[in-house]
Amino acid sequence: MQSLGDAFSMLGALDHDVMAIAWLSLRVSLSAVLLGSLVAIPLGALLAIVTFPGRPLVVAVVNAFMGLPPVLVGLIVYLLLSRSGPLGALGLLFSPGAMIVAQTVLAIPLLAALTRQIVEDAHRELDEQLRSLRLDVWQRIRVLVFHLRFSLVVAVLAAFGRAISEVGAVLVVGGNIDGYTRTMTTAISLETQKGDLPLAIALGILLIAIVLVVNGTASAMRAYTMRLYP
Amino acid sequence: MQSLGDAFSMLGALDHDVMAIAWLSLRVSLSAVLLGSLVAIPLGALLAIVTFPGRPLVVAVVNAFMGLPPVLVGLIVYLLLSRSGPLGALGLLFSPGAMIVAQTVLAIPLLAALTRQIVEDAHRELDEQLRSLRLDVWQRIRVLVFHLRFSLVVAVLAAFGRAISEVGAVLVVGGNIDGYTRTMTTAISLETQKGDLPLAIALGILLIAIVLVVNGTASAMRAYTMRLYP
Amino acid sequence: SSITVASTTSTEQSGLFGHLLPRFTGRTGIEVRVVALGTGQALDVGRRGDADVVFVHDRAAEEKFVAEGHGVNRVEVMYNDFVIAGPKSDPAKAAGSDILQALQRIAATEQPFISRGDRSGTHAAELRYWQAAGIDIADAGGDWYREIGQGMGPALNMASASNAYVLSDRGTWLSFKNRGELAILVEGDRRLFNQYGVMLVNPEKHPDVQATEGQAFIDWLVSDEGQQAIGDYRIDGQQLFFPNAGATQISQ
Amino acid sequence: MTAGLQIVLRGLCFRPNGRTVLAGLDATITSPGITAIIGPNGAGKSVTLRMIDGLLQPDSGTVRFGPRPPESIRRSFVFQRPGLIRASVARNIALALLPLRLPRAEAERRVATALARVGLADRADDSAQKLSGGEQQRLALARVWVTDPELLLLDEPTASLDPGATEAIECLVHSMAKAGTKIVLVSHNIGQVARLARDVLVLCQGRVVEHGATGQILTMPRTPEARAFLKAEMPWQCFAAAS
Amino acid sequence: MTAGLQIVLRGLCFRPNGRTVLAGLDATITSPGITAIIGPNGAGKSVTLRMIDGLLQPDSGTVRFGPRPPESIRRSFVFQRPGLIRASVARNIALALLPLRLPRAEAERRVATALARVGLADRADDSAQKLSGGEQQRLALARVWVTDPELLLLDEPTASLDPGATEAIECLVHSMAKAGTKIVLVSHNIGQVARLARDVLVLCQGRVVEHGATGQILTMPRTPEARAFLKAEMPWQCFAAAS
Ligand SMILES: Nc1ncnc2c1ncn2[C@@H]1O[C@H](COP(=O)(O)OP(=O)(O)OP(=O)(O)O)[C@@H](O)[C@H]1O
Ligand SMILES: Nc1ncnc2c1ncn2[C@@H]1O[C@H](COP(=O)(O)OP(=O)(O)OP(=O)(O)O)[C@@H](O)[C@H]1O
Ligand SMILES: [Mg+2]
Ligand SMILES: [Mg+2]
Repeated sequence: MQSLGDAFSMLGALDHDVMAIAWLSLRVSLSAVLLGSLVAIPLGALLAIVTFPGRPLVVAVVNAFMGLPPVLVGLIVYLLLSRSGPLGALGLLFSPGAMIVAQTVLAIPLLAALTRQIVEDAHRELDEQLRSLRLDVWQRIRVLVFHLRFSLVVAVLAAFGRAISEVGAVLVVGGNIDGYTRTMTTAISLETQKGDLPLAIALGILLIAIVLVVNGTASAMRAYTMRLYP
Repeated sequence: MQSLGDAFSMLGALDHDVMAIAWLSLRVSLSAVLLGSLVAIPLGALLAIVTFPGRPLVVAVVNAFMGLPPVLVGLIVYLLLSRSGPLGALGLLFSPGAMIVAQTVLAIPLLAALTRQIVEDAHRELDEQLRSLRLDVWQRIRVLVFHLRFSLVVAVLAAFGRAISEVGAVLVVGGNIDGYTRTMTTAISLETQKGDLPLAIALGILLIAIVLVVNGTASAMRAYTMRLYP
Repeated sequence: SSITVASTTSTEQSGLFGHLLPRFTGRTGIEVRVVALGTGQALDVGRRGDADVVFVHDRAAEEKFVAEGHGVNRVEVMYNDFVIAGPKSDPAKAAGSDILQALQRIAATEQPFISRGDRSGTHAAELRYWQAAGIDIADAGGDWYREIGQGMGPALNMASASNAYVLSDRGTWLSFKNRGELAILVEGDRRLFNQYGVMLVNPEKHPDVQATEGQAFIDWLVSDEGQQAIGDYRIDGQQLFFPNAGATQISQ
Repeated sequence: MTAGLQIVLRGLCFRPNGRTVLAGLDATITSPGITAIIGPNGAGKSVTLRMIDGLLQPDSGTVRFGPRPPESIRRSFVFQRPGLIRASVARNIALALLPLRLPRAEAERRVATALARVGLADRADDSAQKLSGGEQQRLALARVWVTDPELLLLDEPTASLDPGATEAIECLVHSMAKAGTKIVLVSHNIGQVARLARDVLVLCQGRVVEHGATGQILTMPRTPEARAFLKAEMPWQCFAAAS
Repeated sequence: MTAGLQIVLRGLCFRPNGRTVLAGLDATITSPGITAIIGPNGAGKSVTLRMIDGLLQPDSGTVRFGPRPPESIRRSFVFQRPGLIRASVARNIALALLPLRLPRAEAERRVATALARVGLADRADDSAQKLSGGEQQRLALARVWVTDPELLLLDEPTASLDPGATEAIECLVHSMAKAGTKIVLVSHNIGQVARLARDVLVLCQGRVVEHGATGQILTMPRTPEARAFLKAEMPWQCFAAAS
């Protein structure tokens, strides 16, 4: 593709706008993953260590929710945040806040399901030890999450990947408003619809570059702290 | 929402079409995950057990590719399969085959990154044992994947969730052609654009129900075979 | 202060809002946030009170919207026109200025035709033209007629990738970059005119609606300054939209 | 107070997947000090200790502590394979103090004391998972001592310790027992059992085949199983017969 | 042929994260039969075995096998903690046969023989991870024997075995050594070392402090470290000094 070069120079020219859009994408998805982690990691760990009659069913449901279609999540969040919906008074619809809410909902099942598996695997070895130390459930969760801090990074990164790459939910609840809720993915979609495929691909590559920087940073931090406890 | 009931009865009336769409979604995503697993699980396991100078970088790149935007993947596959593209001769564009290709590309990084982490965690315990038995790399991979067969199910389910819920890639390469490449997610998108939110949500709930059945089946099979090796 | 306008993808993608809004905001200080959606979805957003102003192009649906009390005071702002784009080689020999004849030829030769199939204003117009041409599209059979259920851009993308005919609004066509072998084959038929209307979401139903600011936007659009700005917008020297506020209704 | 701690096991059965591991095990442990459990591999010693601790529920039968409710007894367990988290040695020991919610300084003081006691003081900040086999077992011992238990369950605590460490640990266990801690010790080291235990249970195939004073059991076992085990003959016959 | 297997360790150093584990370890093992390595916890015995096997690369120094290239020597290793996969006992043993690419029937025959040898024949289809501590160690022993190694490295192979199993394993190890397998045995059981080993290396703080015939070392050690270790005194002094 000869015009990809042009597209990149176009990106360069648009730099102010493009940077703002990239920064919004990053801000929204990082917030969603942070919020999601606070909820889903303890929850996933809890599900890994408790036993109760319906447990396999709950596990299957959490796993299944990894397949929540972003558009559906978008629609449901939309109906909740709509002025005529139950949370309409918050005035969040078509704002970055709404996008954070929608992406948090998408991130939670992925984080919870992956955390559950990773904790469950380690728990098989540590269960009796931790119970014999008379740790209560929350203490055991804290210890297991700490024990697995390096492994859980991958769950967080998977959730971040899902959040920053999805377009269905942010489009519905954010509205792709120029200069306000336009993210990298909605911009890519828009350029694709305009038939400007080189620009769309250039934006896509920029997005992947941003994701690479985030992942590279996470990897480096992980490697640095892991050094001590191989 | 009072009209959701209507929407479901509409689904019931449309049952033939809706069933065909649901079956296409399922067929495409299961094929993509199967193909993706054949490539990505051995690859992820390989990455978990080998050491080489650029390894942390490769890990970061694989992790980052979990955040490949579906639309970008769609566009690239589109350009490859387009009549004027390098693989145009296959005539795959705007066909279910093209959708399988695009979803496979999306599934691979997620499968590989999660497999890498899960294998890496188990490998720490088993590495010396397996090397001392003089197993070669591929034998070690086979043994580790077998050892972790119950844990890797979650990676496969995550990839399935990603594939069946995404809309950006199938839309671009499949084209949402009625009766041919219309999937559940593109149908949901369409109904949303038409402003028929109840029908869109009903379709979304049907999709989630299908995903639940798949996950429930996987869970039950896993639980049944795991019983012997707790 | 800021208002939210629900509009169509074609208007947004043509770049018209990028041209108009800075002028409006410069004059009034009101910031406008445009949510570009399918016409059906745009009206639905208005119906729920999530936008202050709706700016779309499907007269029948707009009038229903007002009649049901969701909107007040529909005013006509501008029109543009539809064109049929198709492969330069024109295997159906559809080129000309008669839309009905063109469709009949496409159907007769069963050349591939891409329909948006998304119940948008453009899709509604297309269905009207088929009906007027005496072709029952539901019965057409064969796989030459493809409903893709997507917006204008994707329909053009697919037509360009598969050398098919497609009905497009001129604005989207002019700003569309991936034309491939496509060219305009049919244009100029008065029946192809496409009227845009704007209306305020009913503040009595939805107290959160910014009625004053929304009305200011509508007033500006139909003011001389707004109409002038619409008429000034061009791509490659071609005018995309023709202001006609206050003019008598354009026959369809 | 703890001198009177009773452990009463009644009809303990455990049959995972249809295999009989415990086949109605009965025992009443009333003596203070150290009670040893010996028996061949797979006899059910570790399973029995787990049931005393409450980590494992029997399929039938009961574990009682005389009149006292099980929750009221501060128990600690040293496993055959200590469970270690991916953290420093000190942090692994501090785990045991979490339930006490001590002030940080007090917790650190206790950890340091325990580490010194097992000769790991200079390893406090090293990765626990990189300790040698014997060092890990010392860590596990330090971990239970910080909590000052009333009942201590030891599953082969000196199996991978060097002779010096074994002797030191035996000293420590002995002094804890003298200070009033009830100790149940599983060991394959008959010499160790002779040195430490006041009474001995001999387990074979999920049953107590003999229970009595150490001297008597080790020198003149009454049952043929106990005799065979102590002459180091039984297990292979046992397994040969089973196969 | 194997009677002449030489193991020559020259200046082995290992300093992970700045800690000195091996401090220039030198040893030449030429005797046939069983060589024991003894020493306090953390002396570097397991690390040395790993280096002989090639699982760990020294930071400096070399491991040689006389004139023979290391790849040509069939080695097997029994770890302090056996690595088990989530599968049946039989399948865990079959792992060791994968590199030989035997026909299935032959592999199954060998697995069955090995299981019978360690008294686990009736456990072939049980989950390996649910075996008792001692049973897991038997499994690990069965696993190395199926491959008929030329050099066998044993890291405390009987630490959690009952006295009968210990005796049986000792017999088996002894007969393998007589049949020509070179065996390097790490053990804290001085009695076992006396019964089995022809020569003994005493390790302390990453160095060989003494190397000689078993009888001589165990009864009249020449160096103060070896003397202290054998009197079961050293380690605690060692650690106390270090702390
Ligand atoms: N959850 C379980 N499922 C199946 N079998 C089990 C389970 N737990 C224990 N067993 C079996 O029960 C038997 C007794 O196990 P236990 O660990 O109590 O033996 P032990 O007397 O401690 O032996 P050792 O001296 O080898 O440690 C073993 O054969 C073991 O395989
Ligand atoms: N990879 C590593 N990183 C850091 N320290 C290590 C590593 N491997 C071993 N060590 C340290 O080296 C020392 C020697 O370990 P090794 O396992 O060889 O001891 P050992 O002689 O086998 O002791 P034991 O009798 O307790 O098994 C230990 O203190 C251990 O903590
Ligand atoms: Mg045991
Ligand atoms: Mg060791």
